[in-house]
Amino acid sequence: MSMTRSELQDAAAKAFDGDLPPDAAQSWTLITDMGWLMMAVPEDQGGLGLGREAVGVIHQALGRTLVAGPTIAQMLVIEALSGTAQDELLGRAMAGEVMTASLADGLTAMPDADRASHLLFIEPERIALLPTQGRGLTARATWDKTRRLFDVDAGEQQGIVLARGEAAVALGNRLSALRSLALAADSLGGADAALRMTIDYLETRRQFGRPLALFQALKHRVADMKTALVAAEALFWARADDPDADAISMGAMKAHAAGVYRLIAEEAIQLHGGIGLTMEHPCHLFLKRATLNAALGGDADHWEEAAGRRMLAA
Amino acid sequence: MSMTRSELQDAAAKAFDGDLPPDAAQSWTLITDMGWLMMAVPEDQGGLGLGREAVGVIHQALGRTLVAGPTIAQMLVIEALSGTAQDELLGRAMAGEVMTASLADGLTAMPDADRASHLLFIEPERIALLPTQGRGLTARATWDKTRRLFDVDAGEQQGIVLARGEAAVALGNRLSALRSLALAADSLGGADAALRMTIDYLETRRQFGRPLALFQALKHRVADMKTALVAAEALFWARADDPDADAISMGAMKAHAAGVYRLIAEEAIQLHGGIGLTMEHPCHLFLKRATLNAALGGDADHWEEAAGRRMLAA
Amino acid sequence: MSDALDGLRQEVREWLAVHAPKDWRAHSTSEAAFLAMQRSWFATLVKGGYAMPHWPEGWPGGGRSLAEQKVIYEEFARADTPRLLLSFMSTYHAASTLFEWGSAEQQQRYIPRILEGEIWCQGFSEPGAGSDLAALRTRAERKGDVYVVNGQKLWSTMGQFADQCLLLVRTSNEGVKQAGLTYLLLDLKAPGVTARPIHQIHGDEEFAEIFLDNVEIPVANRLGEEGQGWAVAQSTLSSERGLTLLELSARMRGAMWRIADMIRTQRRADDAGILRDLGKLASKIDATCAVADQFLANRIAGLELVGDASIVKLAYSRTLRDFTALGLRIGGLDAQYHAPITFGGGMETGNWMADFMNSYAWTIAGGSDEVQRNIIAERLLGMPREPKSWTVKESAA
Amino acid sequence: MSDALDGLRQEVREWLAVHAPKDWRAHSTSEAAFLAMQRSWFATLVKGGYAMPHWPEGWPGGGRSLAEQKVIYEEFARADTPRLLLSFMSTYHAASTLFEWGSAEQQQRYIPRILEGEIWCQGFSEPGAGSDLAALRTRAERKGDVYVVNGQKLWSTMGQFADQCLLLVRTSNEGVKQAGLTYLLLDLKAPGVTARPIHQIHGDEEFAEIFLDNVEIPVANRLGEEGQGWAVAQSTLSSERGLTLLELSARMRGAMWRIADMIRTQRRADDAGILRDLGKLASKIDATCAVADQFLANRIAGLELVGDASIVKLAYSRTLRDFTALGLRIGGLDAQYHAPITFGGGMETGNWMADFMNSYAWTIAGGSDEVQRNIIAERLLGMPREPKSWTVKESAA
Repeated sequence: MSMTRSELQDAAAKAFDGDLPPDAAQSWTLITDMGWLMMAVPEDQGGLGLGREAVGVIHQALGRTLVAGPTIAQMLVIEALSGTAQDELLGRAMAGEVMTASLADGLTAMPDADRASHLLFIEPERIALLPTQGRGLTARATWDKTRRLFDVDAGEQQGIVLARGEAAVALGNRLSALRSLALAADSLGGADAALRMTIDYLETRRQFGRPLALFQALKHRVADMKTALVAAEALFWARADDPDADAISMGAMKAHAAGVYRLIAEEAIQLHGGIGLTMEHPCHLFLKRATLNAALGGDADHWEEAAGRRMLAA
Repeated sequence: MSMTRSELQDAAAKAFDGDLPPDAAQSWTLITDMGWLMMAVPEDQGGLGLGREAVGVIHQALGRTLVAGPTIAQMLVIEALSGTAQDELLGRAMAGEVMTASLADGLTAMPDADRASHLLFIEPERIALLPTQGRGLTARATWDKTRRLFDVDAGEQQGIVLARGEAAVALGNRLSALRSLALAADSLGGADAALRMTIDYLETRRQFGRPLALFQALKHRVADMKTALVAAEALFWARADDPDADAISMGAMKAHAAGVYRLIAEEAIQLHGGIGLTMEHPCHLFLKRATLNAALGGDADHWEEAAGRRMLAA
Repeated sequence: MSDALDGLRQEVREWLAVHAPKDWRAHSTSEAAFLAMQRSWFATLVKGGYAMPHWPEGWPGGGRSLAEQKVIYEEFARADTPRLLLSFMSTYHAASTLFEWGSAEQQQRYIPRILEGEIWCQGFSEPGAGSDLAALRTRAERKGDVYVVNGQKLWSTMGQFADQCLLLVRTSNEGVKQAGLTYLLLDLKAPGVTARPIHQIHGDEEFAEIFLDNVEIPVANRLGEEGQGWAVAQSTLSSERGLTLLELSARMRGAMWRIADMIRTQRRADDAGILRDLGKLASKIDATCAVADQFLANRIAGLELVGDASIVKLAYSRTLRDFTALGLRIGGLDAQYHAPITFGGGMETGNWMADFMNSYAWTIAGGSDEVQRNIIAERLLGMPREPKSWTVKESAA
Repeated sequence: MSDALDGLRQEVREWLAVHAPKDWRAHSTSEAAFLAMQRSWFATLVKGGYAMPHWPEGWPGGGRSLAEQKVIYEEFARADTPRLLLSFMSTYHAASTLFEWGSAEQQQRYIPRILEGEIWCQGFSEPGAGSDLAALRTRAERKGDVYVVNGQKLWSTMGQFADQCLLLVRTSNEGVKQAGLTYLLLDLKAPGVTARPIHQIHGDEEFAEIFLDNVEIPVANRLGEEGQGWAVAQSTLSSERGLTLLELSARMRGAMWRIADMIRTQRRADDAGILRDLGKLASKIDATCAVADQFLANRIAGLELVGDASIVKLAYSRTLRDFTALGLRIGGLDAQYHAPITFGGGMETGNWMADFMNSYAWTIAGGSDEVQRNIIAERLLGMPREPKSWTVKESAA
């Protein structure tokens, strides 16, 4: 498994190593061409059967270079379809036909809904795939310009019901866990990139006659960031590898990862000084994606409370 | 007023400048001899009429050198008596006859109850001064050895009722505010002393061939402590000077001051390194008094919640 | 407080009741509207005599004590009037420096035009010389009666709207770095000057970068002697004397209702954790107000110590971060949706993500938090200074 | 996980079901009881073959792979057995150093006595040389067949109960500081040795200071050559290989019920703020467990980088502080009342003020958090090293 992970990581790193962020359309083509959308899907469903391992590696890579697009939502749709007999739709989704899902609740915060053929509608007792056509869309621009979110009008509920009742509850929990896993991976990739960028800057930039990297107060802050990042990465893989990790434990892990992302993105701005305050430097892109990741899919207040409550119930 | 404050401060600083902590019995004699117990009492009641100003200066001085003894409790009794016609009892209390009061709730956490002639019993609708004689006492040793707390059995409730009903509520709030003010002053005095001690240590102690005070990471932490302390001191005097500051605003201020004390006392241990972990160095005395001050008279959880709730009600 | 101050407070309050602009935030959604409002409010203040209370006796509106200025600031913060952002540098930095270093001729030339609304900016920072001003490299060569200036300036507040610039340049590379600096007054309409707004991460453009390409500045426009620029710059930097932070802290305290409102709207008023975080923040803001107040009181009493100003700035910047971060947290996903910023709306507009990002301007600009910590440790507490030069030897370990 | 490891896990579990001491904390209220329990539990482990899984093949109980050791540690943590505090230095630090640097004669002399319960301690730290070991000053002069040693050692874990000591001394002041160090094995019953417990702020005495007054140590008791002490000490310091932090993190995770119980008892289970703080702490502890686990996995796979160990230690020490601080906070005034400590009870006994103070031992001893941050920044991340010497010039500013 460790080999698989590092092989996957090498391939993913090579795919995105240019602009920050890379062009959205080209990125989508690359993601589908490389088969990333089918990696997590079981082999008997036409996928590569790499599961959470692949989800982790892929979204870390996308987060690292701030790739735009609806990959997380698409993977949620694919996950929802892969347990059903909807092979044809699953095939189209894995091939890159955009289908979207909420990164928040109900029919809100759906990435790229304007170019999606379908959307996943998750209700407590029913999960359905609805066609997008004919529905009213409201663009909800975020500060993070690498995401394009939409709220969608309910309109006709006609569509394909993928699960009902208890099965819907179970699928809903699985989707929630997957969403948290993907957002956490994106966060850790971004945190890693922002930290590297900051260390490079400190080593290059001179002030008061020496590189900033020689100032011990800054070095200690970098060391704290690195420690927080390494620990969050270890927690990420421990949860990814744990078949019993459910929506709450994944949610708490995502809150932890997004918190570390935000810490590092904030410190990146502060340690870059003036240039970090300007649009011309990519620092702010990390901060905006970090705060959005923290707010999507349930924020830290939500998940930490849930985790604490469960611990008391135990 | 500013002159009064600095005159008071000079006198207080001269009184305690030796051992850490000074002998408890000698300290009590000094405190009574200097008339500190009567300073806050209005002039027409036989006091010096220096009010909260005096309370602030005195308890900062006591906190700075970790003076042992029941001064805070004694001042509560004196405050409770000074609004009444109990001139004889008030005179005895101002002269140093120990009378105690709870630093927590009901009949718990009463300093030096074993040598007190009376104790103040604060109930929601009734505040009374009860004789101590004949009551069962349970010593409750704290980690902070500069305080000697006792729980007292209720026993006979016979005593002098100082206030009932609404008057008791008003007096109770005044006593709560005074207790918070005194604990905050004690905290800020201790924080100042612990910070000075730490700076001295960093300037003296050498490691890796230079004084610790030259390491920028440590200097920045010292600067943060100093900033927190100066701001907490400013808040303290603003509240002390504000006649409208009631139990909640004093409580929130005390929580803030005790938090800064604890931050500085914790950092003092860490920055002293190994020696800070041993009984032979006074560092730990500050940490123990800081955590006890934080827990007495309502902790931060209690007061911050109350302050937040009131802000929402406004 | 003295009766005279009480009287002034009453007078200001009455004047504000008549003249303070209402609903100005709602109208400040474009740069043009912001500029128009700033200009008209400044003109009103000049007429009322409240624009320049800090100017010396004899100049219009001047001669007020620091204690009187404090009263005026407090009342303006209380009435939530627009802050004088556009003319702040003119009335404080430019005027104070001219009063201290300008010749009578220079004062007569520039000061009246400030009253008429001429806008000044400051040209100190450079790429590569942010917190380390002594290292600046914009070069001025004297040729006869003019200096010919080449270089680039950064972080010039409102520089793109300004008419004049307080310019710090290098005239020599000899000796200690500070000794080679000279202070010039630059007309921004001069040939070779280009001012471009800097796009900030939250969408505002309150700073500019200024490019100087063979710009000629008459020697008559120099303040102080050649090589005296460092000293002149110190008086520019200390010109606002702590009033700004007093005002900003009070405004932050006044804006806490924005967070309280969100909590109520979201029905989280029974969430003990949120209540505590709110209560804790309130204490921290109150402490910041108190420390700014005490700083000014000490200044009035002549008790200010070197480094005290750094404590106030650091306390404010950290607290502003906490304030905007709590707003951002409670704002949740809603705060992540982009909303147009309020130009000149201050640091706490309730557009939380914008406010949060804007708070970085305070922890970075005007001497970063890191620089303030150095000053507090070294100058106020007397800890040893960061060595100016060091020899790096590899450790054997 | 391989079948062999599963088999081992099963075997350990079964053995523990029979042999693990029950209710040992309740009986560990005195030092004497603690020592007796430690000795008897060690003897049981030696008999069971689980005391020295890390020893080389051929020595009793030895020859286990790191993966097998990990399984054994996990099962012991799970069964909440007493940690082997008294014999930890003997079985790890002393034994590993002897295996690497000792002659066959030295190994035969010392190793069997370790199995019989001889206790070792470490004499490295000194007053004035805590985190900076190279600066140590305890002096050894060679006189014929013996070294005559004078000086003082500090922070020697359980030194007051030990029989032998791993002693690092200075034999020369020439050249770089590290080159003048020599490594000796000291019999603590030798004339001139005084070991005194250090009174810790929470009441425990797990460390000693050792005074050396003209103590004679035979040259035959030297490990490595004269001047090679620094290298020998490195193998002592790296002997436990990450197992301790794996165990301690797991034990902290296992002790979270203590906080949960307090919350229930205080009826604060509906306090959203407390719930969140608990949930947040749980994630942090889980992350610490995961990073310790990953560190060991990397070590097993030969992928460890310089500085990785510092990350694990820093993550653990900060998390332990958070854990004990939350306990202290929820404990409230009750936690401020003094309660007798549990000797050898670990870092999380539920005596919160004691546990909180004890957590400082982790942020200070064994390389303080500050030293770990230096190592992470400089060695793992390759940032420039703190200069070994520098020239302080006064700044002109």
